[in-house]
Amino acid sequence: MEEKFAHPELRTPENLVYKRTDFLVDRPLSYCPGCGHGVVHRMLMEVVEDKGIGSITIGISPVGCSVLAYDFLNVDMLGAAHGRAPALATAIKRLWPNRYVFTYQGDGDLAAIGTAETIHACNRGENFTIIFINNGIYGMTGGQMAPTTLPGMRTSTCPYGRDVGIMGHPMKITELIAQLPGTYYVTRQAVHTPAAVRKTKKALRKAIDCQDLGKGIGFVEVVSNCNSGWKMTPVQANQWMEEHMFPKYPLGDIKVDGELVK
Amino acid sequence: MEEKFAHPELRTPENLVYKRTDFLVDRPLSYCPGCGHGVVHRMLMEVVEDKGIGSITIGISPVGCSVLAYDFLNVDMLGAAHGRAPALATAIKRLWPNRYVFTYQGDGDLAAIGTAETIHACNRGENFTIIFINNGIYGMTGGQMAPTTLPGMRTSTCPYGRDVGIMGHPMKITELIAQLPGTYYVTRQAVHTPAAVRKTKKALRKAIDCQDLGKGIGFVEVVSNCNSGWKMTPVQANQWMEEHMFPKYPLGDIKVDGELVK
Amino acid sequence: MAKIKGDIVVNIERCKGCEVCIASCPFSTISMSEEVNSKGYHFAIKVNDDCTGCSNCALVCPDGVITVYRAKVTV
Amino acid sequence: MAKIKGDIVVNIERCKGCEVCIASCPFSTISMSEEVNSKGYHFAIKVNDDCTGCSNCALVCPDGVITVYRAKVTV
Amino acid sequence: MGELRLMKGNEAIAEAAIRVGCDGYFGYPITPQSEVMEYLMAEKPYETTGMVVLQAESEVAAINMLYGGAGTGKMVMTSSSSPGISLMQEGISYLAGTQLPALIVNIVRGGPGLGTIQPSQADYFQAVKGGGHGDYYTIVYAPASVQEMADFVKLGFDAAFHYRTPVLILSDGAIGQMMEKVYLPDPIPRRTEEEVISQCPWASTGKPPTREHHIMTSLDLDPAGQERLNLLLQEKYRVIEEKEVLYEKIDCDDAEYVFVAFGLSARICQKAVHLAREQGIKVGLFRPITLFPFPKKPLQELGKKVKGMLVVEMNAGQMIEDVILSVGFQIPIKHYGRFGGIIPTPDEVFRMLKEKIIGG
Amino acid sequence: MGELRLMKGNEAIAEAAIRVGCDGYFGYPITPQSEVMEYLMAEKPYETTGMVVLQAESEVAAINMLYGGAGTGKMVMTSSSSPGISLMQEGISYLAGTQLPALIVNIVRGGPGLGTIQPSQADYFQAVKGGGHGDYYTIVYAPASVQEMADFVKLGFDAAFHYRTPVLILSDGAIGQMMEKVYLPDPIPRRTEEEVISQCPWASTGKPPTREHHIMTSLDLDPAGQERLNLLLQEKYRVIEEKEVLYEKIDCDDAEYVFVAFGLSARICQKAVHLAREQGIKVGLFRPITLFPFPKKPLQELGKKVKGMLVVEMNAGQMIEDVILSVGFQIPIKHYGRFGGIIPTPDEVFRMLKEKIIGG
Amino acid sequence: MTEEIIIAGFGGQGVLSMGKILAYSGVMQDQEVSWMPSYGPEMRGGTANVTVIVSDERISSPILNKFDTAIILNQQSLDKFENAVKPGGLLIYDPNGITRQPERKDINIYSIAAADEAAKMGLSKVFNMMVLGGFLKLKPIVKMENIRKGLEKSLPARHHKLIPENEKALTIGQDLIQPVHVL
Amino acid sequence: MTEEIIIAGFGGQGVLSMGKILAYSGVMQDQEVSWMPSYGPEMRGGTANVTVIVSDERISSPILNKFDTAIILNQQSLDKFENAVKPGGLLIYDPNGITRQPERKDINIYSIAAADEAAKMGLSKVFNMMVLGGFLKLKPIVKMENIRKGLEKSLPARHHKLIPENEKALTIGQDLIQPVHVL
Ligand SMILES: Cc1ncc(C[n+]2csc(CCOP(=O)(O)OP(=O)(O)O)c2C)c(N)n1
Ligand SMILES: Cc1ncc(C[n+]2csc(CCOP(=O)(O)OP(=O)(O)O)c2C)c(N)n1
Ligand code: SF4
Ligand code: SF4
Ligand code: SF4
Ligand code: SF4
Repeated sequence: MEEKFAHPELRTPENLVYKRTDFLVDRPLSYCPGCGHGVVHRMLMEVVEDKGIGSITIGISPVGCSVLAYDFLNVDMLGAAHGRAPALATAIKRLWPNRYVFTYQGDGDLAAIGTAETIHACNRGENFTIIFINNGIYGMTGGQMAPTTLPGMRTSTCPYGRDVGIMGHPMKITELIAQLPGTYYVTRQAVHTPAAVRKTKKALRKAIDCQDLGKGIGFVEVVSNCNSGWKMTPVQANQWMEEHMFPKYPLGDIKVDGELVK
Repeated sequence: MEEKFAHPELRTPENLVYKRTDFLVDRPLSYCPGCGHGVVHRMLMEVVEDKGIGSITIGISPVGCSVLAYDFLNVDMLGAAHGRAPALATAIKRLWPNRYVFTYQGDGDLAAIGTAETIHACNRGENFTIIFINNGIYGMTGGQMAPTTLPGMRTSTCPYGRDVGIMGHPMKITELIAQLPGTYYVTRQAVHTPAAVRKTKKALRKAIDCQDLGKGIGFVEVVSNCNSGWKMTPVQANQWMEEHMFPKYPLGDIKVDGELVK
Repeated sequence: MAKIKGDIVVNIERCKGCEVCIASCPFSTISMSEEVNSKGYHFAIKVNDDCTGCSNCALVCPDGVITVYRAKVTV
Repeated sequence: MAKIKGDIVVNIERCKGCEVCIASCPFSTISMSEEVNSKGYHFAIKVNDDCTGCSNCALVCPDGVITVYRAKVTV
Repeated sequence: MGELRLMKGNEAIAEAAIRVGCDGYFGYPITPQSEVMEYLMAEKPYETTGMVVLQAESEVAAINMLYGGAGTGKMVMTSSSSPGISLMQEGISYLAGTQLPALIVNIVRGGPGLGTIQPSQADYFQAVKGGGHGDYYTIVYAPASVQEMADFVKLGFDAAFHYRTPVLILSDGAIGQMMEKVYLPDPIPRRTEEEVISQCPWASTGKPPTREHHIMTSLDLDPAGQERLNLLLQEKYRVIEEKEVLYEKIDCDDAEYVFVAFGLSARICQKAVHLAREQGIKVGLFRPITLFPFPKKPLQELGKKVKGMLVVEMNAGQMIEDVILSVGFQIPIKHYGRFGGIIPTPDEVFRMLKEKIIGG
Repeated sequence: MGELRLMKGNEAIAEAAIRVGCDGYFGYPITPQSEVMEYLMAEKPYETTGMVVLQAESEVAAINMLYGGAGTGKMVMTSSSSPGISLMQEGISYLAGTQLPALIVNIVRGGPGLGTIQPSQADYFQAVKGGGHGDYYTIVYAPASVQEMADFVKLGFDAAFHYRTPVLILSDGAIGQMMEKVYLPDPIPRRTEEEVISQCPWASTGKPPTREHHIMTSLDLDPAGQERLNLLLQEKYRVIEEKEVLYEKIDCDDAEYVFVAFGLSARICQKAVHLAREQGIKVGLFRPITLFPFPKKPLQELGKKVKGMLVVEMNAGQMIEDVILSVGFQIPIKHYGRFGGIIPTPDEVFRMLKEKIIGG
Repeated sequence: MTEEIIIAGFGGQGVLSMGKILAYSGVMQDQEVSWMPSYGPEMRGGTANVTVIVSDERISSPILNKFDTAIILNQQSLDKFENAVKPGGLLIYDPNGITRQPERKDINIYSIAAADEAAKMGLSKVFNMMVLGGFLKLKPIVKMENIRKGLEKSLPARHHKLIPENEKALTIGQDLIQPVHVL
Repeated sequence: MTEEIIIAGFGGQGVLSMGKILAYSGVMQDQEVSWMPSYGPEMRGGTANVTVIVSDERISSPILNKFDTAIILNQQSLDKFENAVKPGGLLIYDPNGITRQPERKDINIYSIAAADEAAKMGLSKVFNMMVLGGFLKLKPIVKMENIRKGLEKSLPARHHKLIPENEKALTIGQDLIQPVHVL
């Protein structure tokens, strides 16, 4: 292929400013084109790389589209049963206090079936990091309603739109766990623009740094698209996300250094 | 027995001002002497009587000391599995929308194993009443730590006092569920003094009246003693409760007519 | 002169002697018996004639064993 | 005169043609190819020479397929 | 009159539920059965028959919603797949202990653990021996076609209410996902409240002044009382074993060898029977339709007439124990299984019959 | 050197766990086994050996804490009683599927449902046939004394790590609550991190640059891969059946009739053996100690020598299936069971032996 | 009569719905049918296939390893199913997406350039119906009138206006199909 | 030697700990023992009982329906266990709390007024040790020195100061026990 605007002469190690971290396994991600999971994976691994903690990090993937996260994140991993990642992480961090431990969970996993495990790990003030991908839907199983599905939003189990009178309200679990004394840093971010990605990386760093302090859970929600589930193109999906998800799930820090800031 | 100050002449139907409601089954309660469960049972049944809904009320007892509530409350009852009462109530109220449905649950039941069922029933805005007895301990199983056990408080699974660093913080689940849009009336009461009992009765009435409005859960927490588990006399226990439980679990309405008031 | 006069009836066999009623009475009308019932509990008894039938004791009684009467009587 | 010059390398076989990178480029450097890769996806290509190596595209790329270089070059 | 449709097994279950007058469905998504709830949500029976359809927060919640609904005499069901059904075991034990009617559908996938989403029959033991605690059984129907997926909904509810017991439909991902012709009977209207109350005089429906209050529970702290309840349950299971056995025999009359298989495996074996007969080998198929009650006696009879049996299951050997317990050790009874989501082919099971049973 | 103590079965388990160098206990209170956690909390091993003891928010959380701990090579355990164990079935299936070592103690109470808190053996099927989904087994030890409650903790952990499999101790409320003399061996120090890493080279302990990252999972979306995993599991179970069978024979050498019983029932039958021998009747007792692997061969051998067997269980007839599958139908094999928390007496089982087996 | 067919291709090629229409048509003429898809997340962007059986008798196994006919729409599927055609059976493929020709000599092989033709005619949406048309030309196991009925049944009412287009595609397909190797 | 004992009374009477001390004493002299309590919430304010077996041999069933000795502290327990004493066995009861006398004629019956005596002497806490003392006078199955050791083992260290009081109670009990009906 002819590369018209290519500048091979620039492609030297000194000039390298950005490349996919080696803490991602060198294989194609299993996610749909444009899905936010990939960006969060990469930022998380960049933080692990920056902190130099790759050999003392243990990650937990959920049941959801990111069930295969363990195939991509080049650290030791465990795959939890649906919803139970915080239980695994609780035990692991207590048994290996000098390891960095994180869970990576979807909204069905963390806020539906795993509600009790999430709330109690946060309430106990466990010393690990929770990364929570809120895409408002169950991606992996083919687009069913999630606790975070917006009112009126169509999914395969609310094909006429979520009717809050029957199906309940979208749940802001992040605001909820921020109320608990056991959380130390709670934030909501996104990864659809370069600026958002940079902020998410900072947030992830801060959340993992919490483990150095031992003062409780660091919790990073990432509002993300599930373009497959939403039945949009990735670009449309990101726009829809800005217009519809962000008003309900506003970005920004919610709790910093153990204090509510919002 | 000689009744020195008895006035049998006063004991006529016209003069009757207070008697145990017939909506309590005529048998001894199984609770320890001085336990608050009995008072709450009675107030609840008085409300049922006052509202005239005895024949269209379905109650759900939990697993906990009040597992036998179904033996005492003279309405149709079901005994739930530990923690799952809100799931039962959800189905029952939806299947029998013209019935009044309540759950009656302890702190282990509602705030530990049943966390997910509690939160999601509240989040869906189900149209039933939750009565939550917070005695800071697992009474039935012999006094183990509950999610609501106070810091430093001794139980059989924290014999040296609850160490929040290891065992987590006492959980204020009532404040938590008050955050959810699906709750309509949320309050915290007690039953250790006549005034408190009267307020609790009003609160129960209000919570059950919510079912006439169909705007979501009515939730009444009653802070109560478990003198057996606390290893005190009932009178001591009530005093200890005022001094130690109330500061952490302050009495009063938290959400009224769908609006947070505290 | 008309006066409010009250009386309570304690279901002795059902009383568990928890003593919660005692403090609730504004007139210190209740105390515990010397004897025990068949379950081995001391039970609530009236120890003065000042009861007004306010029902406080009955309200706080966990076992709902107190019935209360009240009447205007002429003294 | 010294100028910042950038270049990107797209791992064509890994690109899924999601087009998320396009909008992130301040200089409209990226567009989609006419051809498809072996998975059947159109892939990202450079369509002008204005890249400054800002890395925006690489940051937002879900599949991490973009490598970025930058240098001061004399024009 | 009814209606003929081409449907997936999962859809047939959902449609049959609506038509049988089911009062409530409570479930949680999981492949390969999410179409059950999706179909219901799309059909909106809550606007037509008044049937409640609710996506629960988990399988644990779903089974306990069933418990609540069943305890009030309503016709309630759930569906899930293997890991979700494991989470329901406490609830199923409660339903059995409290003697409540309910229908639970397991569209089995490969296990253990998260496993695969491909079809499997490895939950036989869980379904038949009782995956929950205590001495109980659920009636278990094993459909082998989309038509049976639909039919067994009615069969299941009838048995559930007749015996006051939870009933399981044990199917698998392939039958759930495949489409076949299915004849759907005319809808039966949902029972009115009055009908529920009169047909379920034991239920907690609200206590009129004319009767004692009803209590739905499985607790009896007094062991003597608990033993009485257990004896009652055992007696019920005995009656069920006597009266509810269902099975199918294909080409068994002159058979020298038989396959024993249920559900999807039975259909594969049926094809293998054809293959064998084409080669002049007298092979038959015995298909248990109820797994509990297991068709002990008919199988025992058959055991006296044939020279050997090959039990074919999409698992490592589970139903074979019940086959041996029925037939004994007089003739060779062997197992052939594939697992983890792999479906054996007719060729393959025929070859295995020759290798393991016929010899040579 | 060790130490002699008088302890409850539940306490013995807890103390044995500390002494065997257990890394973590995760549990939720339930009668009749809450003493396990209570003892640990009172002993504070987290201050001595560094063992973690945590009261989980539920049994579901507890078993998944086990999964996490086990996946990192740590020696972890939980205990519960019947309803709680039912809630753990998904997690147990995951442990088996991921091949993780862990110890699970079930102090069985009467079921089904909430049942009673009195002792029972009605969770045999759940324990032995797999209460969770998929083709898996757990090794199951059935202690009959407080000494064995302590001893089987070590046995259990050893087997769990050797085979990378969850191990169950199936006991009951009576053995959990009763006190007996127990000899406790000297404590073994907990393994250091380095030891854990070198002894569990498969575990997810943190990836050094020198090796590939480790993944603990039971998922394989590819059915062929999933089948391979299953074949591996089945091969493991075959080895376990070959090597790990434990049983006890009492007075069987000259016996004409035998009781077959496990756990508490076996002790009751042992007394009944005495009663029988006093009357000159040659009775013996066969006690399976491992329920999986079931002592098939020794029981089959015994079946050739005796005239009949009475299987005594505190349930409605569960182990009897494995007894028949081992022995066959040549001699009468009958069941005697009590349920719902009732414990049969030695007199009673002896009478039943006479009635049901000896005749007359 | 029993016809056992595998239809295989990419996820987006309408493989499943082609099978569905065929099956529904069978139902319309009172035959037994089964339609057994591959399923699961591996379908996402990957391959999809469906086994369709149309028969006068009760259908035993819905899962087969040998077929009377294989309809193949991409290379992966050709690799997987060429050898699964019964000797004397039929293999139909669309050369678009095929890089290696089928090699069997003991079966009938036809090609149908439906993808290209459909693109040309702006009928890409009903490309699968062209292929079906080609197949039915060779094996008229269902009558055209029943296909119409099948379409009516399997398409939601709001899509019934597309039926003429579908029928057109069927006809085109019948003309398009070409023998490659005939026994 | 095998001695099978049931001790039964109200929850608060120290029934379980009496059994425990006896069992521990057995351990101290190298015998086999088992201690099997009734348990559960029914204990709350209700009755409690414990089966203690002390033996030279391995103990088979820890659960019995016939006993060598029954030590009975309330009426309910007398009603329940009088007939469970083996012919020729021993029944000891405290008349406080008993409303109906035992009626068996084929067993040895003793009474011990320990409750009253203990109340009189301000030793109510060790009332159960008096009863134990009485039993051991009749059946010295464990040596006094081993009882002491048993006490040391079964009481937490902070309660060791109470051992002399316990020993005193044992001695008093030995004097207190009275034959009612001896074979
Ligand atoms: C016990 C259990 N229940 C249900 C499932 C099916 N299941 C798999 S993933 C999933 C939900 C995934 O949604 P989410 O957590 O939002 O993650 P996403 O796929 O959107 O990233 C469900 C319900 C399962 N595997 N196990
Ligand atoms: C699944 C399950 N887990 C545990 C138990 C044991 N259990 C019974 S009641 C109870 C806790 C009771 O405490 P709470 O809910 O606070 O009520 P209380 O007794 O204090 O009124 C527990 C853990 C059970 N029955 N079922
Ligand atoms: S289904 Fe949704 S969440 Fe899953 S990979 Fe695709 S876009 Fe991402
Ligand atoms: S144990 Fe506690 S909660 Fe239970 S009845 Fe007694 S005082 Fe009440
Ligand atoms: S009714 Fe009132 S005044 Fe009378 S005894 Fe009770 S509390 Fe006292
Ligand atoms: S964002 Fe990445 S995957 Fe998407 S089109 Fe651009 S380079 Fe390709």
